Amino acid sequence: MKFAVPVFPGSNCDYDMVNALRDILNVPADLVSAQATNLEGYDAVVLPGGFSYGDYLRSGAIARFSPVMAAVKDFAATGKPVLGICNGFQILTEAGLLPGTLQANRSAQFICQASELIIRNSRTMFTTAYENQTQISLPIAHGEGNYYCDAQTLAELRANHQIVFEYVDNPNGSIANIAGITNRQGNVLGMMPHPERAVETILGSTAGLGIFQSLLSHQREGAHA
Amino acid sequence: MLKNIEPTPETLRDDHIYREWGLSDAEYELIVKKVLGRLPNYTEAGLFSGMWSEHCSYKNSKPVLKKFWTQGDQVVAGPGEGAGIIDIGDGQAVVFKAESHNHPSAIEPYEGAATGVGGIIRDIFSMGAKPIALLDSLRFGELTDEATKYLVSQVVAGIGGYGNCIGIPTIGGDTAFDASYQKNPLVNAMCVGILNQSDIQKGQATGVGNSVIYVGAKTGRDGISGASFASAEFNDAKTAQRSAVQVGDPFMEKLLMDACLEVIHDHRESLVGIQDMGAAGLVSSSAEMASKAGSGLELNLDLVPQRESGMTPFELMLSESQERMLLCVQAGAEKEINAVFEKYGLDAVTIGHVTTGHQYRLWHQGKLVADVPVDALASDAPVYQREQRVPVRLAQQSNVQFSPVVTDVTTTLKQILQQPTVASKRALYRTYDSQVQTNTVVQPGSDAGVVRIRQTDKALAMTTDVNGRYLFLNPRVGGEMAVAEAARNIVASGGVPLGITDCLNFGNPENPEQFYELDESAQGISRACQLFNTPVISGNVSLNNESNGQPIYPTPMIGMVGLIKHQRDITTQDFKQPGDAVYVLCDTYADFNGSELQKMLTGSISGRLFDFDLEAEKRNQDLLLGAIQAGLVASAHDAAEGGLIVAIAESCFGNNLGVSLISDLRAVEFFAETQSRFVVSVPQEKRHAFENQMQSQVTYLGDVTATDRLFVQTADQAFDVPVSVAKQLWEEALPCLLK
Amino acid sequence: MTYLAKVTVTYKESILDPKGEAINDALHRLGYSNVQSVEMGKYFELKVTGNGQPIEEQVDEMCDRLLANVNMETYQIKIVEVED
Amino acid sequence: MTYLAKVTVTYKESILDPKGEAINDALHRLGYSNVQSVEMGKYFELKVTGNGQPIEEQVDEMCDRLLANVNMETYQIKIVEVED
Ligand SMILES: Nc1ncnc2c1ncn2[C@@H]1O[C@H](COP(=O)(O)OP(=O)(O)O)[C@@H](O)[C@H]1O
Ligand SMILES: [Mg+2]
Repeated sequence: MKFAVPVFPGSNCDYDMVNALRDILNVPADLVSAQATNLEGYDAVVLPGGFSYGDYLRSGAIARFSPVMAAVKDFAATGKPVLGICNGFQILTEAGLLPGTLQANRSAQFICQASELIIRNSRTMFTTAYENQTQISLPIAHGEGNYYCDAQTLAELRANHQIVFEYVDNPNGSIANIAGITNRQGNVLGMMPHPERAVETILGSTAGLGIFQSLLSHQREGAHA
Repeated sequence: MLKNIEPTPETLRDDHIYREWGLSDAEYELIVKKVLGRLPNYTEAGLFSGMWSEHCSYKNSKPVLKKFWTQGDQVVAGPGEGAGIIDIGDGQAVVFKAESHNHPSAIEPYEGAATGVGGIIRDIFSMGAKPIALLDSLRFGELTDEATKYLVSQVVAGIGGYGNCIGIPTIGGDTAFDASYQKNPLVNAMCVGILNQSDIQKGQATGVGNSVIYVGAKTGRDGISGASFASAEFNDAKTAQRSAVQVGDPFMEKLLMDACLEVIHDHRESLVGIQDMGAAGLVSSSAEMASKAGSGLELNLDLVPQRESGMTPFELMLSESQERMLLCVQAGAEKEINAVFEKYGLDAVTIGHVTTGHQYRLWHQGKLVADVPVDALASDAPVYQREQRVPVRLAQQSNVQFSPVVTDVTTTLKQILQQPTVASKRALYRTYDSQVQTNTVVQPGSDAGVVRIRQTDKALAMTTDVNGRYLFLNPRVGGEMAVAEAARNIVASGGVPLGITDCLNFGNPENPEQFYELDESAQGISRACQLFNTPVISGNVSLNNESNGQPIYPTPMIGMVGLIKHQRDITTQDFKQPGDAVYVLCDTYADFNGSELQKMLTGSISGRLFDFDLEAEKRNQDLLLGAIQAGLVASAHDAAEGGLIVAIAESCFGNNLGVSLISDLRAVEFFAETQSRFVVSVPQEKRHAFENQMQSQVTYLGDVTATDRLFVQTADQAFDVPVSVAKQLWEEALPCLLK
Repeated sequence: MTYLAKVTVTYKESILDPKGEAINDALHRLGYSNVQSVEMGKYFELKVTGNGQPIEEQVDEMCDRLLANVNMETYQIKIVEVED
Repeated sequence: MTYLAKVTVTYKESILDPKGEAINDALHRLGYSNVQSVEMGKYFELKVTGNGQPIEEQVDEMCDRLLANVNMETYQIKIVEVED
């Protein structure tokens, strides 16, 4: 399984992601320029965290127009997995690949801390490694992670089991404690917490490994089917 | 615009215009008679004002800085370059430096703090190092008025805003509150980087004909004369100094950093030198690069990328627009270098070249607008031997140690945990991304921040420390204590102290009492550095920290980095297991002058500072480090503000564990601030080995418990409080005060 | 001809505005008890060269595509002519 | 009586506006080549209850003390009356 990690000017968790994939999970991963126009040969795309284009307008607003995002849209349309973490999640919502938006945290401050999450859907291709309704702890680090959508969208998210992660003590004011959602098809996941920061014991947690392991076994099963 | 009509050299002299820029009459005379042998024109006088400011020339502090201990086998580069470099083995080195942005932060706290961070990062990557961590050392007034609360929240937001965006984790710092900083906050930022020693860069411009390339943000009129401004006394009447404020652009700096590091790594043969544009912008970076190399330099100012129209040579040379770098590149290699920057979407423009001789020449619109000896700017600034005198308050100091009376020690403990200087700083540091780069092993909240070094078994510990109260009572011993405390934090984390950087935050050097404080504390720092084998490898001086004539406490911030040789040695302050034995290393005395308790009970600090034994300190640190390296220690925490009981309480908080302890000290002595002490916990099975190794310097107090109870029976009273209650008071004090 | 487009972008009414609330609180602490509410939005000034196409429409498109997120924000445009 | 104060805050001329520049570049990449420059500022809408004191002066003071930093920003105020 080969991962593409698009790098936007201002991305800063790009290396963290490829390091986690290559060094810890032993899977090939490439940094891909925001100018790239195709993602052929990749099995999964991970949009990393950071401050694309400084996040000066709204987070993710400018990055969504990068050439690589057109390629990501095509890629997602094929049903292959697309994962957006933190700024990646923000870009996915701005690009319309996921519903809703991410606003400034309710405290109006950046928050970096461990956050307790409940797995609300362990049947997605990103979460099979976790037990449903169990609690894990992943780091968050964002100033604009306050998820918002209108009531109808929220009802749809619920009806379609698109809510994947919920905060236990909602640090940023997200509607319905949402920390991560998928698209309707279930192959695009956006999440504010950083699984790539939780892949080594020395860094305090390995709870993030499950996301990548889920993807790897999804790929293996796909190959057998 | 009026600006375009520049005063003639004669007007400059007759109207003493240079005074507005901080040049004294004597300095002006020196330029006229000795340096140039003629009257300087407007631009030239401006160049001298910037380069001869305290910020660039250290004209007041040089004689003091000379006293610093800078030796050591580990030193690869000491003070002099952009940042100091220390060997950490395997061909690698650690690079670090600290920078103050006190005055800009007082005026525009968010941007002042942000650009302080941006500036210190440039110092690090211009050496060829990858920045791996940031720390911030902050001093504010009491949290009693809205203005101070606003200042705190904005400064912290600015530090986080820059570091978070550029993607360098902020992993430590220190924060304290005292009335003396009310109008003059201290905002010091430190950056740490690592490099392969083969990549070390110098800020030099050699080789006649080689090109000088300008990279990064365009030059605007922001921050003009910032260097002279940062060095001038700041008082209310001057709040109108508008042009000295800059806005930081961390997005631009990230591109600049990545591009410069790519040039350094992949275009080594083409790059001659690289330097950031900091204080006194273009003139300082270019003149220093030429002077260091013994070269001459010529710049064509028309080629400097400009954000505004009609900028004069004076403005172009002295602007402190942020996010700019200057490179010296082999003639012919310009295209190759520019291509790298282009890839990152950055402007790179050849604006001049290295010349024979030693003149510094600037051209603007076809005219030669400055022609001065380059060394006169960069290295021949006058140096002043300032007068010093023992401050009256020290001469008249009482010899009596404060003798507190505490009737209910548990209540006093609860109160002291809520003092802003003692209380948890989590509300501040949790707004900093402390994990980006995924190397942070110990985040803020323990004694030192720790990052591992990938592909090795090593890690680096880092901390910033100083207690201005101690220096206020005794600048020399307080200086020793600052270094000792930093070392204590490194050692408690499992590291061998390697070296220090500093920010010398002091008052007015022309005031003999304030200069005495600077000089004395430097001697204290130096002595401690020599004893701990932690040479000073870089630093920064910030003088004239006073508002309306009142100086701050003498506050030389010490930033220390230590090497943790094996990652298994990494130790934090939190108790780990119920049943572990709790020890205190080193004896406690009734040392209360300058303590948190004295401040809390009397509202101020006074009296002769208690004694301090540097040799004993060193012995204790060596003992603890030995025990940690022998794998005998579960947790270690130094006792600082608030004394032993605060250290014990903090050790309980991390993992919500209790303690049950007995001591023959009097209860009040648990608040004493005797130096050199650590609270250490040890697994039961290792007690014997630990006690043997510690040579009877430790006292066993009792055990860690699984209960929610902090219980300490002393010779008179007992501390008895639920850990959860104490923790809540400690954690909520600062957010509550900031509301 | 050169135009100056002044654009304000604010949250739709149903959307929480934490920054506005923080400022509201701060103003109260400063003693301005008669401030009922504060909304914080963005303000843009765009200098645009005329190119024969209706300038309003062009700016409207820029707002719709980039400057505002129409899921949660609304915008207002005012255009004035300026000297070049 | 209730008032709505509309305040725009922008940087002074000499100050770098990194946000404006990033947006300017983005608009160019989107094909709006006739955009010459973009400035990004803040916009506030304050609902204020009349208290007998001149409302302009009060809002001006709020801007000076909190909403803008006069060292690097300028502000403009427009006040309209609204129903409560
Ligand atoms: N401004 C700050 N930025 C980052 N971390 C901070 C800051 N202030 C305090 N801290 C962190 O809070 C913890 C306690 O700080 P302090 O009381 O100064 O520790 P110590 O007394 O051990 O030096 C440390 O981990 C320190 O790094
Ligand atoms: Mg400590």
